[in-house]
Amino acid sequence: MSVPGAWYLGLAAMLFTIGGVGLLVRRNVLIMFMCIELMLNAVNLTFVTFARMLNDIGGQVVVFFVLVVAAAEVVVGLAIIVSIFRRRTEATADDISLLKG
Amino acid sequence: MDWIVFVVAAAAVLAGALGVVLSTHPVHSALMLVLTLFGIAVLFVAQEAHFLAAVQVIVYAGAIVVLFLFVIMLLGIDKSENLATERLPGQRPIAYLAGLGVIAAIFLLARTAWVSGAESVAGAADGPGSNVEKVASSLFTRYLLAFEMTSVLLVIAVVGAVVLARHSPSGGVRDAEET
Amino acid sequence: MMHAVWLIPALPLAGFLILLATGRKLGDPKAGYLATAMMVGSFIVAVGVFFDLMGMPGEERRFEQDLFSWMAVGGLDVHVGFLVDPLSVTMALFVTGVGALIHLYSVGYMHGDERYPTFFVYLNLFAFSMLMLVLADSFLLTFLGWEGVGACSYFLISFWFERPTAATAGKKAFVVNRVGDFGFMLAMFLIFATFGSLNYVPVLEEAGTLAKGTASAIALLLFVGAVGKSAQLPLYVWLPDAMEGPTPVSALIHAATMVTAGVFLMVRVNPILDMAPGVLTIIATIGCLTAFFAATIACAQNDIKKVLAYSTVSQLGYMFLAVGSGAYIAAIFHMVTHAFFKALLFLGAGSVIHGMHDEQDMKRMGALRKWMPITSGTFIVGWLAIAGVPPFSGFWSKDDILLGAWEKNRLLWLIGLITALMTAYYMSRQVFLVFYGGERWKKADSRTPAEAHGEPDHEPAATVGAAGDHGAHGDFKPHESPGTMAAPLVVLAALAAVAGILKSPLEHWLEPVLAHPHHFTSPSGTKLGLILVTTVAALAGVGIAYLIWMRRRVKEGAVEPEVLRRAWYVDELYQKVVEAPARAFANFSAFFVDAKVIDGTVNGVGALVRAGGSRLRTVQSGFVRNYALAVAVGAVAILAYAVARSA
Amino acid sequence: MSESLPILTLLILVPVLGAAVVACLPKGNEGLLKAVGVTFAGIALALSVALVFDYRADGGGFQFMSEHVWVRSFGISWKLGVDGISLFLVGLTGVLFPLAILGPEVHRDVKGYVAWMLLLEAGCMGVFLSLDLFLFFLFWELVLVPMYFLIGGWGYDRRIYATLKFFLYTMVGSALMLVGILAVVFLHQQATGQLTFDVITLAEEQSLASSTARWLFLAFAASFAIKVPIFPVHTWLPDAHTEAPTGGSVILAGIMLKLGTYGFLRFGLYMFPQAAVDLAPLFLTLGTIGIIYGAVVATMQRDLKRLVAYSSVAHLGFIVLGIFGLSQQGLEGGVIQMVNHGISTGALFFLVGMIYERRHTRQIAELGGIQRVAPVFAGVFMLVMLSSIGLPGLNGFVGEFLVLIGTFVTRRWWAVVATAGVILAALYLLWAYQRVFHGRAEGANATFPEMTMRERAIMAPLVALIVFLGVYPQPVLDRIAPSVRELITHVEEHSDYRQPAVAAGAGER
Repeated sequence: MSVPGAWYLGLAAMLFTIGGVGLLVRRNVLIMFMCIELMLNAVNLTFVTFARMLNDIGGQVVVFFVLVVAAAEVVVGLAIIVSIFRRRTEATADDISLLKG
Repeated sequence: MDWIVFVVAAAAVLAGALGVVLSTHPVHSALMLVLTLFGIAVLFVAQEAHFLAAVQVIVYAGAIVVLFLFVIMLLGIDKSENLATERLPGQRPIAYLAGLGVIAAIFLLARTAWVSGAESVAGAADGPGSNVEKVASSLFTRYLLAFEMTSVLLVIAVVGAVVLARHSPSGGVRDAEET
Repeated sequence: MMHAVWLIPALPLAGFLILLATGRKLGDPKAGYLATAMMVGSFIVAVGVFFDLMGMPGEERRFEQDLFSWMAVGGLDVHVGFLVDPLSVTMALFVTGVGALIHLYSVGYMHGDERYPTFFVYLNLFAFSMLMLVLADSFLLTFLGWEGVGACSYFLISFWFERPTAATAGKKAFVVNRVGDFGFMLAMFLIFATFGSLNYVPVLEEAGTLAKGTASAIALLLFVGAVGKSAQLPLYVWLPDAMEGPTPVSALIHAATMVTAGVFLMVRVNPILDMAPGVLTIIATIGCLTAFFAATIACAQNDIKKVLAYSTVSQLGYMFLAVGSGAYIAAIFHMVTHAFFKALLFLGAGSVIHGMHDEQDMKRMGALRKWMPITSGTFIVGWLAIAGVPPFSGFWSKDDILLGAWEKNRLLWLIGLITALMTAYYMSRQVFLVFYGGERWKKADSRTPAEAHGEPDHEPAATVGAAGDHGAHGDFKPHESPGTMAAPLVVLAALAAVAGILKSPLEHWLEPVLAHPHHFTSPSGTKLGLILVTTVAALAGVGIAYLIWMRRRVKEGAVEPEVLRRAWYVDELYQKVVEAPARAFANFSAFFVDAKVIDGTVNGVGALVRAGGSRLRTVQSGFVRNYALAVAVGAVAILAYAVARSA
Repeated sequence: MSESLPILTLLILVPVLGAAVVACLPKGNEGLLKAVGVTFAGIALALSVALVFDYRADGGGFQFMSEHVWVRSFGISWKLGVDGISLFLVGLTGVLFPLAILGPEVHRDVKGYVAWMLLLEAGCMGVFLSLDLFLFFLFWELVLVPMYFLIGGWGYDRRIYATLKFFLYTMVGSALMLVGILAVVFLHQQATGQLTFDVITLAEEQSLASSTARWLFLAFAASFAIKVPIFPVHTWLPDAHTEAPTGGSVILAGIMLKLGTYGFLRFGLYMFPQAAVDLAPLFLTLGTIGIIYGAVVATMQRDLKRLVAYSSVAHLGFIVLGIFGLSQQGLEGGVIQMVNHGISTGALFFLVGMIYERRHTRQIAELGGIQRVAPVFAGVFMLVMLSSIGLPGLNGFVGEFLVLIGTFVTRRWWAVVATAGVILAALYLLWAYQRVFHGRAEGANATFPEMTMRERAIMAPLVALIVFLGVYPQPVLDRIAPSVRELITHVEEHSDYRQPAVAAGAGER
């Protein structure tokens, strides 16, 4: 007897929440990024679980796309961080507020 | 057996996640992230998503986390962060509340049923043939356009990263002085 | 000749256009002679038309000439065309005749003025408009002339526009006239709504079918127009101020022709008036009161032209009294005789002013008889005519009016009689002050401010130059005017003296124009008695003036109370009651309602958006984590909504 | 003019082409730029004059129709046509633009000025000629942009404020109208199954419920009312007029205000007859208030240009009165008043512009005695002013009188009140004239230069039109009449309104 999908989904929800809260709480840009990865993984887990529960390969394909997008996002995001840090020796998310209205 | 795998993997995932969020040092966070990613990969295997499990390990643990570490080391921002202070008023309590709210809402919504969708819309996941084969056939038929688009996206991301990260020669004197 | 009727207004129009184009090249005095020639030509055509009309049988004396369609829209069909009948020909004759004389006079009077050609441009344009007014075949075309003469009057009053008083007087004349035009326009609208036409012939022929209410409304509205143009109570205030214009203008426009347009209009629409007896009474009352009221003011004026101006208002009141009494022919008759003697008096006054080097204060004249024989002689003829001394023309016409008033209402007659006495008095006062007595101009400048009331400005001072200086007193000699000015005086004096003989021809001549010819019904004994009473009143007026101003039996101040000198404070009253509140209201509208309320609302909406934005911008803290938090809260909210729905 | 020549399309395309050509020319050569601009505007003028002469006076209806399917699936087409109502507005557009390009001194960037002017001309032509709601809306909005740049780029001190106000005001109206247009089209589709933006079809089939039609009419009317402008949405006008460059003011007053009144006729009365009849008292009242209020407020203005702007509010009130008076005279008067106001007020703005070029002030208090030093200038100003006052024999009177007499027949008391505005017009203009031209010329006024030959050349056609249309308006009236009659018949067919026999004339019933 395999583990019911609900357990996986519950786990994914908790993982997502931890990632989300982490994103809101942490100031280090890199760690915030990692939290986003956590959230993405939670979603991925959900998709895979649904794919199994609904017997649908589409869920797994979507995860594939999410992986691609996540990779692209990390590449660009880290490039941005690099270029920010080139100007400032130290920077947290709170130090950057140029868009203040 | 399944249960044991699930429990262990779930524990690893949650521990890793908490580790990412709670570590003051970015390097620690990155390493804890690896733990989580491996746990997820295990869970993928447990759910017969072999291909994705492999990609998960290769791309995430192999590439992305390395990239993180690389940036941390390269820029020398491996300093600890003081988690005791919070400059934005109300940020933390509201964040915790929001987290609680999300999880509570999800569980409340799932009281009746976790799944309510139609079955096998994009093709069956079981039946004969390997998992890789099924993902591949779906990817190259039904999702071909999207797949091709991802290649464009990746190229753009690469070009973008190069443009952003390089020392711009046209950027002028200041960039040149910094190097 | 009849078909050449279009030439009557066309000639002055041609003169206007030619002078407009080449006036400056022609210059002084050729431009004046050209304008005069046009008027003479016009007069000759008018005479020709008159004889043609005479040649027709009595009842058929009507000729219509249609030139072109002006405004034909739906049921409205207005053409530019002329209606030639005894009334319009009479008007055209005296307008062109008196007009030509005054043009000629102006050649001399305006000599030396910097804007000499311009003056004749305006004068010819005026003649054109006035002729359109009288010859028009429709209310609307009359209105064209009506407005045209108003505009020319404006140009000419403010001819010496560098004087603020002249500019203001011109504007006042135009605006006050516009109040009257308001009535005229509404009358036209009502006529169109009732008859479906604005042409005189169909409207007047159908006037007998009018309901009394409609007839009264039309008549009253037209009378409002006439009140404005003919300077009756309460809209007379512009006419005394109009004396700021050059004296020939006062003579032509503000005595002989334009101001009588209202009377002409009333006579023209007599079939409508006959349907509205109530309005006739109103007209008679207003006319009578105006006559009396203006006469009282004239008794205390020192400015030689102001006296004549108030006298004109008063005489116009007489004409309206006649109209209101149903004695239309008497009104026209008085209009004609008045045109002669009042034009004569004005031109004479102009001659005096000219000879006295732009002095207008009668208290600083005197004994001019010696120095200006032609002027004084002709002026005296005019005086006797206006005073109503037999057998001069004014006697005959005024007598008819008083007879009409007697038959209408005894009270009106009494007021008219008193007015006749006062007319004789103030005109005699003027003659005595100007032409008799001592040579007061020789005295040192002893005027007190009170005496200087009226217009201290001197005629063409601004333009003629040094001649108008105060300093000229004491060491100069008054001189007689040149021939171009004297000749019209003589002609007009002759006409003023003998125009009384026109009385009975005019009655027969004009009868076809009237829907209900009015015949005096009083027994001949009464008529004779009235004539006697009138004559006695006139002579009494002269006598009183003689006692006061020749014999100096009474102190000047006693017969010139301040209230009369200041014209019953009517201008001040208008200033307080109309102008000041209107100005306050306009200011309120412009700078409070428009700027603050309406525009303020608009800008307020803008300011509200702006203020809201500046409040809202603080939400944009710029901190990424804040935005993320907002997203999270939003997500929770959406989830909460989903939970609530599923529950 | 051959039948096959698409003259209406050319009227729109020639200025567009001109704008494109001017945009391609080099910046520096001002003479060349103006010459090219005037050439294209002149071609448009020639075309519009040809149009006026070719128009069949007895025909009525839409003539010179030109129709090409544009977006078939939405029923949108390039449909142009001219009738007696738009004919002379097209003519007026043709006349005023060359003058506005040539007339005033352009103090900077001639190229931009000329190009925007030509584009504006195309937009105005387009509005007057469009018979397709979509096309109409396109041009309606197109007109805004050049005007925005003309005021913003070549205006005076407070131009930014003025442009913003002008733009926002108009956009509010446009937004409402866009909703109205879409609602009309889709409701018509629901009712008949046919999706079309064609004005004639929509007007003839009258598929709307009466309460719906009333709301939609109000949506259109809001836009038109702002453009006219009708009290109380007029306050953009004085600011825009005052801050606009001379050419801009001329076009703004001469043509753009007419877009609103024209809209009322073509899209208000024609498409929503019953609603227009039902709501006529509202607009009559607003128009009458505008007449009196505009005049009262004008009296107190200290800035000559503002005064003329407020006089426009009063004059446009007459047009609104004529339109909603719904009689043959009133409507024809309204149409001819649109043309006349364009000429007179256009001329007044030219003159005020000339004063500004000489004295660099528009404050009435700083001027005075100009008639002594510049009699010809004063004479022309006087003539134009008298036309604006409505002196019979000049053009202003014709429209005013017809509007009033027509309205009197159908809506008596509004006409009575409006007639009082005639008195006020004399008051504020004469007072202004007195302060500017009468009195002694002192200081800088004493050297006020007389009109130059170029300025006389600019004013000459306007003065000629003022006199001609005052003395002999009949040819114009004859061409307007059939279309107006058709419009009134259309309104009578689709509403409970009946025109009194007096106004229609006995022969025509």
